[in-house]
Amino acid sequence: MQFFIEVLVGGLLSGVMYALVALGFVLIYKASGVFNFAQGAMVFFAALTFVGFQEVLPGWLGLEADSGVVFWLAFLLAFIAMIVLGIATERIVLRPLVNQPHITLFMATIGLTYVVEGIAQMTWGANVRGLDLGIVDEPIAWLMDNYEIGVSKFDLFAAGVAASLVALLALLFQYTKVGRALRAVADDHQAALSIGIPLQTIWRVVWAVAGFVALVAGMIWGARNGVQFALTFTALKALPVLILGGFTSVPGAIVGGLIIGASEKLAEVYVGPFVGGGIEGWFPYMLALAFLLFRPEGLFGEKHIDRV
Amino acid sequence: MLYREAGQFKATYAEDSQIFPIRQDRIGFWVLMLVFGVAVPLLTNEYWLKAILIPVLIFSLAAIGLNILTGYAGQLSLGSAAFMAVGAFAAYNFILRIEGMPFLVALVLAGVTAALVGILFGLPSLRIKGFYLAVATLAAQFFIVWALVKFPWFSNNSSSGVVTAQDVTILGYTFSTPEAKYVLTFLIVAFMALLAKNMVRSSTGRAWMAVRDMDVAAQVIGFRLMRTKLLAFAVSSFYCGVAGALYAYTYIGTVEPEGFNLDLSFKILFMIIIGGVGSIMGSFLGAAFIVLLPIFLDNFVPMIFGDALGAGFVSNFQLIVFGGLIIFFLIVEPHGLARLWQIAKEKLRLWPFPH
Amino acid sequence: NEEQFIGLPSYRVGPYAAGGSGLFGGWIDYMQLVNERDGGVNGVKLSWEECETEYNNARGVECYERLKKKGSTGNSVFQPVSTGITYSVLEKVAQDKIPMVTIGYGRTDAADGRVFPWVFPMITTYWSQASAIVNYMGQKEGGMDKLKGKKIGLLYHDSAYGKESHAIMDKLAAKHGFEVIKIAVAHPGNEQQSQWLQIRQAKPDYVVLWGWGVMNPTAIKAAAKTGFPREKLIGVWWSGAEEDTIPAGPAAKGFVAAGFNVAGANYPVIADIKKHVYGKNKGNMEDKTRVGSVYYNRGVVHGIITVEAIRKAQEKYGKGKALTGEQVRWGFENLNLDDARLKALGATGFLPPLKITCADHEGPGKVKFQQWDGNQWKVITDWVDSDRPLVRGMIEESAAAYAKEKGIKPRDCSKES
Amino acid sequence: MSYLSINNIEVIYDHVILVLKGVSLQVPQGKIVALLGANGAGKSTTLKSISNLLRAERGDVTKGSVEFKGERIDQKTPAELVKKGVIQVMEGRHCFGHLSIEENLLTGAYTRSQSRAELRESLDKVYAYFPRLKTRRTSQAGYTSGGEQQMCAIGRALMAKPEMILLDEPSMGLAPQIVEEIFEIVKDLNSKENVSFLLAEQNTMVALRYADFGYILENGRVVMEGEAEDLRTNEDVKEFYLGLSSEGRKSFREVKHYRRRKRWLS
Amino acid sequence: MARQIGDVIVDLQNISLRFGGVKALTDISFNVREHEIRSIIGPNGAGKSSMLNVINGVYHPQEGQIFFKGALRKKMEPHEAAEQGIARTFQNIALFKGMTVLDNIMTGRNLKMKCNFLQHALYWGAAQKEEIAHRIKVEEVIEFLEIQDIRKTPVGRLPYGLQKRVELARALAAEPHILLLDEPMAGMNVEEKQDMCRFILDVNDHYGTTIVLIEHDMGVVMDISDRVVVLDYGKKIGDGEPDEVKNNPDVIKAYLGTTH
Ligand SMILES: Nc1ncnc2c1ncn2[C@@H]1O[C@H](COP(=O)(O)OP(=O)(O)OP(=O)(O)O)[C@@H](O)[C@H]1O
Ligand SMILES: Nc1ncnc2c1ncn2[C@@H]1O[C@H](COP(=O)(O)OP(=O)(O)OP(=O)(O)O)[C@@H](O)[C@H]1O
Ligand SMILES: [Mg+2]
Ligand SMILES: [Mg+2]
Repeated sequence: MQFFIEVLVGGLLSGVMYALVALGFVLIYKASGVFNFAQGAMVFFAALTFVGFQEVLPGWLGLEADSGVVFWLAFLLAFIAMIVLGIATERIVLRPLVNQPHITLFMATIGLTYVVEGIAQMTWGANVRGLDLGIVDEPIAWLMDNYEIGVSKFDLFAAGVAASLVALLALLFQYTKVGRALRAVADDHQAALSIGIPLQTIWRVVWAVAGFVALVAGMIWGARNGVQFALTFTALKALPVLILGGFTSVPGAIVGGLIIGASEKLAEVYVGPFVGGGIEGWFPYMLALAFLLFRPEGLFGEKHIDRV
Repeated sequence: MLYREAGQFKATYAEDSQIFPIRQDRIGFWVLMLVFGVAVPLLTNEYWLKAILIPVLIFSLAAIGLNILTGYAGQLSLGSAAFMAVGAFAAYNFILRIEGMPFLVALVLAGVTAALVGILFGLPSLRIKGFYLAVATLAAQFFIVWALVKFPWFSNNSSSGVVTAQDVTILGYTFSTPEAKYVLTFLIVAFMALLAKNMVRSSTGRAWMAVRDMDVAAQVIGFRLMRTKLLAFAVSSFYCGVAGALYAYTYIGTVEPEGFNLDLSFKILFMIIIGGVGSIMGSFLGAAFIVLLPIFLDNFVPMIFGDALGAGFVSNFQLIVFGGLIIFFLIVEPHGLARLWQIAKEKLRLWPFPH
Repeated sequence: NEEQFIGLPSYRVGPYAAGGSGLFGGWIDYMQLVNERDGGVNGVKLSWEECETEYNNARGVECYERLKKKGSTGNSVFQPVSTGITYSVLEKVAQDKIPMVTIGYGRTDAADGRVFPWVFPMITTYWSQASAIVNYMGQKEGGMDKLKGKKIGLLYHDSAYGKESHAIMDKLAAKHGFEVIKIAVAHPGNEQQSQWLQIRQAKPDYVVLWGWGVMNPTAIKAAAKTGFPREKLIGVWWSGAEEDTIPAGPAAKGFVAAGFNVAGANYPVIADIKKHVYGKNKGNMEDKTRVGSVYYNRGVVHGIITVEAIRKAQEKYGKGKALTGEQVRWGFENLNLDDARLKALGATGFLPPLKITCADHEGPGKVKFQQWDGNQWKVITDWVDSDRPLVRGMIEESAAAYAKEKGIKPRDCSKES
Repeated sequence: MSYLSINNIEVIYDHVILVLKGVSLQVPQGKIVALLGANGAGKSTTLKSISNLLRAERGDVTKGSVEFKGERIDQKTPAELVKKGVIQVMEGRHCFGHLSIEENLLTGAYTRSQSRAELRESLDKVYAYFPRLKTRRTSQAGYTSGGEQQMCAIGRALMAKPEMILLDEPSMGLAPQIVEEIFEIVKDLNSKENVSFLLAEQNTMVALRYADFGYILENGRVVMEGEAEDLRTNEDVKEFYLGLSSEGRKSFREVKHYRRRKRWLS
Repeated sequence: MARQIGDVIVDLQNISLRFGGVKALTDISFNVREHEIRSIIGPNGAGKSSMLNVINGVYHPQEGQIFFKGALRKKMEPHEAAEQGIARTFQNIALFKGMTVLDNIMTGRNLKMKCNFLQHALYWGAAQKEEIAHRIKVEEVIEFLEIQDIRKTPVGRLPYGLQKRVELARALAAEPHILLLDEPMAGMNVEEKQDMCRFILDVNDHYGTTIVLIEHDMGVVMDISDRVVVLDYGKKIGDGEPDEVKNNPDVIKAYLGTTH
C-alpha cells in the first residue's frame, strides 16, 4: 500500500513538472491556434542562457558566483533574452505567415526549433551544466521516517511554482480583454485584424510570457537533471499532457499533467515488468489517445465546430 | 515564347485529363526519366548514387506516402518513420523466415504489413482531428519503435538490435553495385509515384481531398468518412513501408529501430511542406531539398568560414541555416516548391506580355 | 612532404554534442600534437576533415562516401563513433579496403578478426566491460564466489545499445550464481521515479548503470533520492564522464564508473598537448578547462591508436610514405602498445597496453574504475581484467553465425604475416 | 479634399492574378456610397485594399494610393486604421466561432479603452439594434444561424465606434425586414453620428434607395458612377441591377433565356 | 412542358429538434411533393437550415418521424441520404476549397462511380473509361450552368456568387431526386438571381427534380415556388400557395414586414 501511495504521489508530482512545460504550448496555441513545436527548444534555450549568465556574470562584475545578485541578474537577463526571442519570432516568422493554414505555422515552429537549438549551443557551447536552485532534492524527513514514503522537497517546490503559474495565467485568459482577444485571434486571424486587434503586439506579449514559462520550466528541469540538450525532450513529455488536457485549456494542462504523471508511473511499476518495462515512452500517448476517443478535444479543450 | 500551350487543342477528355496536358511538360518529363533512368547511373560516381540519389528517391517515396495522408486526405501525421520501420523489419523477416521469398514479393508484403498497422493507428482519426491527431500519431511512432526494440524476434535476436539486410536478388541477378541498386530503386519509385498520381487524380483522390477540405460536406455528398480516411492511412503506410524496406535494402543496408526515430518523421514532414502539400512532384522536390541542403551546407559553410571558427560553431551554424531556410521557404511560398514552379510557369506562359 | 588523410565523422550538435565536442577535440588535438611536435609520423603530416553526422546513419553513410576518396591515398581509417553507422558501412569498408576502428562501441563480435578482417572494435568491447564490472564487484566482495546469491540491478537505456548488456550479464549470472534484475529506462530517461522505486523494493547489492546522456545524471540523482549508496552504483564508460556527474551535483559523490581510458590532465601526453598545441593556440577545444576530461582523453586515445597504427604500417610499407587504407589496416592488425611504448608516448596508465592480432581485434579487454569525488574523477583500481574465455567464446560463436549467414570463409590466421 | 479617396489602385493576388485594374473612388464625409457590381467585379477586394486586409490573403496593392483625411493609409496596419475609425465588416460573417455572441461583440470594442459602464451602454445599443442577438447572447457564435452571425459581425464592428464603415454585403442572408432594419441603422448612424459608409452591396434596389452616391464596378474597373437617383433611373442599371424593365418588375419565371448585352461593355 | 406534381415524397411529422437549451424546431409537420418547388421561408434563426439538415440526416431530431417515399425512415447518416438521391447546397458555401471547379463537380458523381482504388491506381482501362464517361455528364452540367471558362480554377479564388453556382453544379452532378437549396441566391444581384432562377426552373422541369428552397428574396420565392412553408422561432406559422402565404397576417407580422 505504502509503496502504491509512494508511486502515486511521485507520479502526480512528475505530472506537475510536465504540466509546467505543457503550459507554454497552451499559451501559444490559445493565442494563435498554432502548436508551437519550438517550446521544448525554448525551455533549453532559456535554461542554458540562465546558467550561461550565471557563469559569466561573476567574471564581469567581480561578484561571488553564488551571490543572490548574480542569480537574479542572470534570471533577469535570461528573461530579457526570451522576450527578445519572442519579439524576433513574431517579426520574422509569424507576421509574414498571418492567416496561413495552421500546419504551415506549425512547420515554421519546427524550423524555429532548429534555429533556437543552434543559437543556444552556438552561444553557450555544448557543455553540460549543473544548476542549483538551493532546494535539496531529498525526501521530506518525517514522511520518510513515519510512513516510509519518499516525497522530494524539490518536487513539492516545483509543484507549488507550477500551480501558481497556472492560476495566474488562467486568470489572465478568463478575465481580461487581452485574454478574450487571444481566443478571438486563435479562431480567425483575418477577422481579428478586421476589428483592430493588433495581432503583432498580442503575439509578442504571448511569446514573451511563453518564454517566461519556458524559463521557469527550464530552470526547474535543469536543476533536476542538468542543463543540457535533453531539456528539449521535456516537450515530448508535455505533448500527451497537452492533448489530454486540451490544447486550449490552462487548467487542462495541470489536470492532464496529474493524470498522465500518475498513470504512467503506476503503469511502469505494475504493468512494465510484464512487457519488459520502458513503456513510459509511449504509454502516456496511448493513454491520451484512449481519452481522446471519448473526448476528441481533450478534457477541457474547446470543441471543434463544424456546421453546415 | 517557348512555353505556350497555344494551339494545343484537346479534342477528347482523355487528352484533357492526362497527367501532363501541356506538350512541353510531357516532353520535359520523358527527358527527365531518361536522364535519371539511364544517363545518371552511367555518368555519376558512386558517391552521388549511394549518398544522394538513392536516398533522395527513397525519401521521395516516403514523402509521397505522407503526402497522400497529410497533403491529400488532410490527416496530419508525425509517425511516418515508424511505418518505414515496420516495412523494413517486415521485409527482413519475410525474406529471413520464408525460404526463397522473392524480393519484390517481400517488398509488397512489407508494404501490406505497414498498411495493416497503418489502418490500426488510423482508426482514431475517425474521431480525432487536427493537431490532436498529429500528437496521437506520435503514439504510433514511439510504440512501434519500442516494440521493435523490445521483442528480439523482430531483429532475429541480434545482440545489438541492428540487423543486416540480405542481398537483393531478383530472378537470380543480385543487385550489389550502386548502379544496379540505383536503377532498381528508381524503377520502383517511379512506378509507385505513377500509381500515386493516378490515384490522386481519380475519384479516390477526390474523396481524400473532399474529406480534407470539409468532411461534413463530403459526407453529405455521399463519401464515407471511415472508408476514405482508413484507405488514406493504408495507402500512405504502404508507401512508407515500401520506402522503409528500400531504405534497408538498397540504401543503408542495415535495419535498426532507432534509425526510424521522430527526427526522420519530421524530415519527411519537412519534405512535403517544402516540396508542396498535396503534390506528388512536390514530394520529389522536397526530398531532394531536404537531403541536399545539409550536405550543401556541410561543404559550403566551412568554405566561407574556414577553420577560423570552432567546429562546434560551424555545425550549429548549419543547423541554424537549415531551420532558417525552412522558415524562409514557408514564408515566400506556403504551398511549397511545387507551387513556385507553377507560378513560374504561369508567368512564363504570359511572358513577355504580363497579365 | 607527404600527407596522411584521416576522415573524421563527428557530431557536434544536438544531444550528442556534449560528449562529441570533448571526444573529437581530444582526438584532433593529439593529431595536431603529432604534427606540431614531431612534424608528423616520420615526416608524414596528418591531415583530416570533419564531417557532421548528427549521429544519424544516413548522414554517416554520406560522410563515409564523401571522405573515402579524399587525400592522396584516400581515407586511411574510418571511425564512425556510432554503432548504427558502424553497421551501415560494415560491408562497404571491406569492399573499399578501408579499416574501420570502433573503440568502445560498434559490433562486438567483429573482435573476431578472422571473420571481420577490416573491423577493429579495439581495447574493450561492451561484453568485456560487463564482465570486468562483475569482476570488480567480485573484488569488492572479496572473491567471485562471494557474488553467489547477490542481487545485481541492471538499469539500462531501453535501446539496442542498452540491451547489448543482457546476454553477457545472464551468462555471468549463471556462472557466478547472482541474480540480475533488468530495469529498462525509456529514452531519453529524464524521468526515473518508477525505476528507482522498483530498485528500492528489490534492494539490489549493486546497480549497473548502462545509460546514455541525460539518463545518467537523472539516475544518479534518483539514487540519492532513494538513498541508494552511490559507490554501489557502477556506470559503464558512456555513463562515466564529467557530463554525467556534474549535472547531478553533490548527489554524484562516490559514484563509480568503468572506462578504457582515465580522466586527468597530469599525463605527459596531455602536458605536451597543452604545451605544443594550446601553447601555439591551435587547440580544438572551445572550453579549455575540459582538456583532460574523460571524453577528451578518450579522444586522445583514438588519436594515439590511429597514429600508432600508421607508424606501425610505415615500418612495413616504408617510412615517410603516405599509406593506403589497406596498408594502414595491417598496421592496426599488428599494433602492439606495450608498457615501453606507452611510456614513450607519455600515456602510461592512460589506456591499457594492447596487442592486436589477426584473430583478436579487441586487445586487452580491460577497464579501470574511477570514482567521482565531488569535483573530479579519481582512479580507484588498476586495469581490471575481464573473463576472457567466456567473452571470447561468445564472440566467436556469434561471429561464426554471421560468417555462416553471409557465406564468409574465416581467414586462416596462421597464413597471415 | 475628400474624406476617403482611392486613387487608381491596382491589386494583384498571389503575384499573378490581377483583380483591380485602376479603381478610383471617393467617399465624402458623412455620406453613404454604394459600390455595386456583379460577382467577381472586385468589390470586396476594393474594400480590403482600403482596410489593408489584403495581405492576409496574399494580395497586394501594386499601384495607386489610398487616402483618409488627406493622409495616405495604404501602409497602416488594420489595427491602426480601426483606431483611426476606419473599420470593415467582412463578407461572409467572420465571427469567432468559439466565442459567445456577447464575447464577439466585446472583442469589437478592443481598440476602445472604455469603462465597464460605457461598454454596457454600447452593448445595449447593439442589442437594441438586433434584439435577436440578445436572445442568443450566451451561445457560441459558431452554432448560431447564418443571419445571426451576420448581425453579430455588424454589431461587432459598431462596438468600435467607427466613423467610416466599410460594409461588405450586409444584406446577405438576412430576412427582408432585417435588411430594411440594417439600412435603417446605417441611415441612423449616418445622420445621427455622422458616420460615413462605403457599402458593397448586391441588393441594388435597397442600396440605391439609401445611398447618396454610387459606383458600378465591372471586372476590376469603375464603369459608371453618379448620384444614387441618376443611377436608379439609368436604363441598364434598371434592367441588370434592379431587374426592372420598361413594363415594371418582371417575374423571375418569365426571365428570357437570352439577354441583351450591357452597352458599357462592348 | 407542364410538370406533373406527383404525390408526397418526403413527409415530416411532428419534428422537434433541440440543441441543449435552444429549440431549433418544435413540432413541425410538413411535406414535399414529387416534382414541386417547395420553399421554406422565415426570419433568421427560425430553423430553416436545421430543417434541411434534418431532411438529409445531418441533424437527428429528438422527436417526430420522417417518411421517405411513403416508408418510415430510420435514423440515417448524410451519406445514406445521398445514396437515396438527396443532394443539397449549403448556406455558408461548403465547396472543397483546395480543388478545381471541375474536381468539385466530379465529386458530385462519386456515388455513381464503381471502380476501386486499385483500378484507379492502374488507371488505364476501366478507371479511365469510367472517368471519361462521368466527365461527359459533368460537362453537361457545366454547360448548363455556363461555367465552362472557370473549369480549371481552384474554387477558393472564385467570387462568392460563382462559388454558389459551382455548389449547385456539384449537387446537380449527382442527378438527385430531391435538391435542397439553402439560400442559393444570397449575395447575388438581380441579374444573377435571374440566371439562378432560370437554372432552378429548368432543372425542375427538364429533370423533374423535386426542389426544396430556402431563400430570403420574396420576389424569387413568390414567383417560382409551388408551395411555401413559413417558420418562425422553430414553429410553423404558415403553409400553402404563395398567394395565401403572402396574405397570411401572421407571416406578414413575423417575416415579410412591409413588402417592397
Ligand atoms: N484570395 C484570392 N486569391 C486569388 N484571387 C482572388 C482572391 N480573392 C478574390 N479573388 C479574385 O478577385 C476577383 C474579385 O473578387 P471579389 O471578392 O473582390 O469580388 P466581389 O465583387 O466581392 O464578388 P462578390 O460580389 O461575389 O463578393 C474575383 O474574380 C476573384 O476570383
Ligand atoms: N448545431 C447547432 N448547435 C446549436 N444551436 C444550433 C445549431 N444549429 C442551429 N442552431 C440554432 O438553431 C436555430 C435555427 O438555426 P438555423 O440555421 O436553422 O436558422 P435559419 O432559419 O437557417 O436562419 P438563417 O436564415 O439566418 O440561416 C438558430 O437559433 C441556431 O442558433
Ligand atoms: Mg465580395
Ligand atoms: Mg440558414
